[in-house]
Amino acid sequence: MQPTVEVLNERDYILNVGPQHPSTHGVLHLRIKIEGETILDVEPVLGYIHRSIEKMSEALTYRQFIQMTSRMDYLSAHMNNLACALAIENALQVEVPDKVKYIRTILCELTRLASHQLWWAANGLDLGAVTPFFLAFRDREAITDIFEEVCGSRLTMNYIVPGGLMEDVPEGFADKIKTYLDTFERTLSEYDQLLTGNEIFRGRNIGVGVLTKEEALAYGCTGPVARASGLSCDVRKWFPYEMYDKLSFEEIILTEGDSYARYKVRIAEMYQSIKILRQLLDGIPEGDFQAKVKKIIKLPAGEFYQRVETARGEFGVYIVSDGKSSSPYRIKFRSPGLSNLAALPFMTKGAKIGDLIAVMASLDLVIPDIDR
Amino acid sequence: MELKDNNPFPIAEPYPYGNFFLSHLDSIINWSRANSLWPLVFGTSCCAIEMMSAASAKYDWSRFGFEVARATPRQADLIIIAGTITNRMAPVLKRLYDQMPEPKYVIAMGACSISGGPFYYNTYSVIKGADHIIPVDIYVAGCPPRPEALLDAMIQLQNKIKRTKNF
Amino acid sequence: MLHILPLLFFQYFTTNPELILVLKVVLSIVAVISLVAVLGLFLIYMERKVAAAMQLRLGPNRVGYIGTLQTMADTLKLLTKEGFTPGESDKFMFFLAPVIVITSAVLAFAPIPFAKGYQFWNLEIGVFYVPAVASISVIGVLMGGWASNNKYSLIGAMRSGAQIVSYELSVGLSLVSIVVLTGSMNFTTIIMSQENGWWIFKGHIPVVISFVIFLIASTAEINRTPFDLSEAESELTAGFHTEYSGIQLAMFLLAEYVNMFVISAVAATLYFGGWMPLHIGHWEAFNHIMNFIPGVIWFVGKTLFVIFIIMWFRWTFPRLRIDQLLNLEWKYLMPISLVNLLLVTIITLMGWHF
Amino acid sequence: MQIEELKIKLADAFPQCTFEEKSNMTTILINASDAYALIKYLKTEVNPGFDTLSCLTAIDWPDYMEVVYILFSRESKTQLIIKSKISDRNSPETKSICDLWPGAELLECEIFDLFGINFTNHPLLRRVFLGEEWIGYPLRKDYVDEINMITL
Repeated sequence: MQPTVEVLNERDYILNVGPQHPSTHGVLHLRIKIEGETILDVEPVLGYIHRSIEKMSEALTYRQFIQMTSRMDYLSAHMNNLACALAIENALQVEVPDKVKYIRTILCELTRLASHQLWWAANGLDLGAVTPFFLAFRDREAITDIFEEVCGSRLTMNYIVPGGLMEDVPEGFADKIKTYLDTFERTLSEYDQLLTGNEIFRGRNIGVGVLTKEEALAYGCTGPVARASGLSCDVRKWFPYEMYDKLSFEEIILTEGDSYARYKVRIAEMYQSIKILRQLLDGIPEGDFQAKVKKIIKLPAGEFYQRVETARGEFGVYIVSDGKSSSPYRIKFRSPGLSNLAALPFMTKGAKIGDLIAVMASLDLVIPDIDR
Repeated sequence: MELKDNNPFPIAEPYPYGNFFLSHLDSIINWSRANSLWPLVFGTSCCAIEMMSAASAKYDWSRFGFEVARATPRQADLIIIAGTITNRMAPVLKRLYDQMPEPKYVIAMGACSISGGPFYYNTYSVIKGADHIIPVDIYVAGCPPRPEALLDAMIQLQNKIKRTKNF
Repeated sequence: MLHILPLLFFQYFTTNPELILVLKVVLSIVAVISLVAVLGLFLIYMERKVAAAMQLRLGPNRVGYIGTLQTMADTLKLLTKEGFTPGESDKFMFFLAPVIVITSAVLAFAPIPFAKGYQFWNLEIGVFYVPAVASISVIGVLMGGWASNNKYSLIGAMRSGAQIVSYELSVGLSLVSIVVLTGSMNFTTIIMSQENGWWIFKGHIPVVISFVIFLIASTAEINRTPFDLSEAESELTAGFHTEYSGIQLAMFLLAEYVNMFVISAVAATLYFGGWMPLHIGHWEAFNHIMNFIPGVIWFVGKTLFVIFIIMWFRWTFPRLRIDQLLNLEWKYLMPISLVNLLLVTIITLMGWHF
Repeated sequence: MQIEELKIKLADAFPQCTFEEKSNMTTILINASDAYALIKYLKTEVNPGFDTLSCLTAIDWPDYMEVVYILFSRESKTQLIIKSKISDRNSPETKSICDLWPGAELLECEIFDLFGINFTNHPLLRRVFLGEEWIGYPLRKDYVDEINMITL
C-alpha cells in the first residue's frame, strides 16, 4: 500500500536545510539539490511539528478547540480564534454586539502589526543584519504589553470566544493604543532607514524569487505573498467580516512579485493597519462584551467554512458537524503557510543558496501553522 | 553548603581534608561554565518567540553572557527546548543532544516540553515530555513562559553549575 | 672566586650574539602570545559592547566590573570543553586547520610598529609581508572545511577560498598606492614620511578612495559581515567551523579578531600615520604639543577607530550573496583600484601631494 | 454567474451530481469517478470559471469517504463546495487535481498521509507529515494507537 518514494536521485549533492536551522523559522526541513551554489531542486519535508490538532479537535467541544488554534499560527492568535468564533456564530446565527466587533477588529489589526514587526525582525536576521531584530522587538513588546493587559497572555490569547469576548477590555484601552500608535508611526520610518533603502538589502531582494500572478493563483498563495504578485486576495475586502466593510483602507497590490515587493507590501500594510486602528479607536460603543450563547454549543448538521485574513494570508476553518454531538465531526484548518510554501520550490529553482534564505524570509512562514 | 551571594567562586562542598587546589580549580571552572552558557538556536513552536523576546532589548539575556546563540550544536552548551517535541522531531533532538560536546545542559521551556502540555490527550504525534528523550536540568512552567521566567531558569542553571564537582 | 661566577655568566650572556638572538626570540614569542591573548579578550568584549550599544541593549555586565571578565569566562569555558573530532573526518587535517589559521594571524604581527622603535621585525617589504602571510589562513579555512566531512563546512570553505583570493587583489592594489607615494615598503619609512601630515590628508581624493577600498576589501578578507559568507550563520549554520568545538573553535574566533586588529593596524599605519602624532605641515608649536601624547596611544587609538568602523559595518548591514560578492570585487573594486593607482602615480610624479 | 444558472448548466453536463443547501454555500455531491471531470469543467468550461482552490480536504464517514474541494470564482464571487464520494473505504482512490492547480500537490499528500486516500496521477505522493514508517491513517475515525494516544 505504501509507496516508497525515491525522492531525489542518490548521486546528487543534497543539502539538508533544517529541521534545526536558524533561518527555517522553526523546524521546516528542506532537502535542496545543489550544484555548486545553484539550487536545482527544493523539496519540503514537513511534519516535524505536526501536533495532530485536527484529530484533537474532534474530541474537544466547540468552546475548547479554539484554544488550540492560538498555538497554530501563534503570531496571529487573535485572528485564528476569530475565524473559529465566526464560523460557530454563523452556524448558530448569533449576532454579536457592536462593541465586540470593534474590539475584535482592533485586536486583529494589532496582531497584524505585531506579526509584521516580527517578520521584519526575522527578515533582517536571515539576511545577516542583526540590529533590525532588536528594533522590531522594541516595538513588538509594547503591543504584547497591551495584549497582556487585555487578556493576561502575551502570545497565546484565547480571548475571542464564540459569542463575544472572554472578558471586558480594561480601562484606558483605547488611549493606550493611541499613544502606542503615535510612537510607532515615528519608529516605523526607522525601519525604512535601516533596511528598505539599503543597497545590499535591495540587491539581495530585487528580482529574487519572482512569482507571477498566474502562478500565485495556481499555487493558492494568499496574503502579502500573492498581493505582491498583483493578485487581489484580501479577505477583508472580498468577504468582509466584523467591521471591515465600514472602514476605509486600501488593499496593497504590487506587480513585481519578487521578494522586495513582498517586503514593501508588508511595510505598507503596517501603515494601513495604523490607519484602520485610528478609525476604530474613537468610536468604541458601550455595551455587552458577549452575546447570549449556550454554555454547551451544538451546531446544526452541515458544513461551515469561514475565512479570515491573518498576517500571512487567508486562514480558513472548515467545520463539519453531524448535528448530534457537542464537538465537531471533522475540522480542517486551511493554513496560508502551506500554500505559500508550495510555491517555494518553483520560486527558488536556479537561484543561489542565499536567495533561498531571502525568499523564505519574505514568505514569512510559521511552521506550526503549516504542520498543525 | 549554602551559597553566599556575594562570593563569585562558591566552592561546591567543604573539603575537610584539605584538597585546596582541586576545589579552587573546580570553582574557577564552574564559574567560567556558569557565566558563559551559549544556547543552541532551537525553537520548535510558540515558546521560540518568547525565547527571542528574552534576547531582545527589554529582557536582554546578553547581560548574563548568554547572547552568543550558536546555530551548530558543536559549539553550544545549552539546549532550550522551546516548543512541542513530536515523534518525528524526537530523533533529531536526540541527535542534536548527542552532537553537543560535554558539559551540556538542557532547559525544558513551556508546558509542551515538560509534559506535552495542551497536546497531552487525544494526540497521536506528540512526545509527552522532552525528558523521555534527553535528560533535562531545569523545567520552566508556562504556555508559553514569560521571558523573565526563562531568564530565571538560566540563573538557576548557573547556580546548579556552580554547585557541581568536576574532579 | 665563586662569587664572581654569576658576573661571568652575565657577561657571557650579554656579549654572545647567538645567545642574545635566542633571548630576543623567546622574549618576542612571549610578548606576541600574551599580546594576542589580551587582544582577543579585549576585542571580543568590545564587539559585544559595541553591538549592545547599537541595539539598545546593555551587553554583558554581570561578570567582573561592567562585564569585563565575560570573555575570560568564555575562553576558560571553551578550554575546558570536550575536545571533539567527528568520526568520519580527516583527523590530522581537522587538527591542523585552526593551528594554521592562528599561526598566520600571529605571524602578521611581525612588522607592525606599535610605537617608535617598538617593532618585532623591521622588514624592508613589510607592507607586502602582512597580506602575504595573512592570506595563508585561507589554506587553514579550506582544510578545516574539507576535513570536517560536513556539507555546510565544505560550502563555507569554498566560498571563503573564492572570496579571499579575489579580495587579495584589491587589498594589494590599495596598499600599492601608498607605496607609490612614499617609495618604500618599510613600515617605519612610511610612518616617517607622514611627519608633516597623514597620507589621508596629504594625498588628495585618490588616497581617500584607496582607504575606502582597503577597508571594504580587508573586511572581506577577514570574513566579517557584510562579507561573512563563509560562516554565514543564517545560511550555513556556522560555515567552515560548523564541526569545531572547544579550544579549536576558540582558535578560529581568536584568529578572526587578531586578523581584524592586524588589518586595522595596517590601515592606521598607512593612512593615519601609525604612532605618528597628528602633525600639520610646519606648525611647529602644534606639532610639539601633539608630540607630548605618546606614540603608542596614537597607534592604539587609530587602530581602535578603524576597528570600530569595521564593527559598525557588521551590526548594520545585511549580508551579500556570493555572486554579488564576486561582482563587487571584479567589476567595481578592481577596476577602480587600478584607475586610482594610475591617479596616485600621476600625483606622485608631478609632486602634487603636500 | 449565479448559482441557479450554474445548476441548470450542470444538470445538462453532469446529470449524476446532486445539490445540497445545508450551509452558507452550495454543495455539489458527486461520485469520485466523475469528480475530476466536474472540477475541470468548472475551472475551464464554465464562464467565468472557478479559478481558485480555497481548500482541499477529506472527511471519513462511517461507511464511505469524501474528498472536499472548496472552489471560488474570483470574477463572479461565487463559492462552491464539491464533495466527491468514495465508497470503498479499504482502498480509497481518486484522481489528483495537481495538473489543474499545482498547489494541490501538498494538500493531496496531506490527505494521503492522514486518510490514506490514494491520488492517481499525482507527481510525488508521499507521507509528508508522518514519515514513510508510520502505520495507519490517524484522521480516520477507526484509528487506534494505544502507544501514543491517551484518550480521556
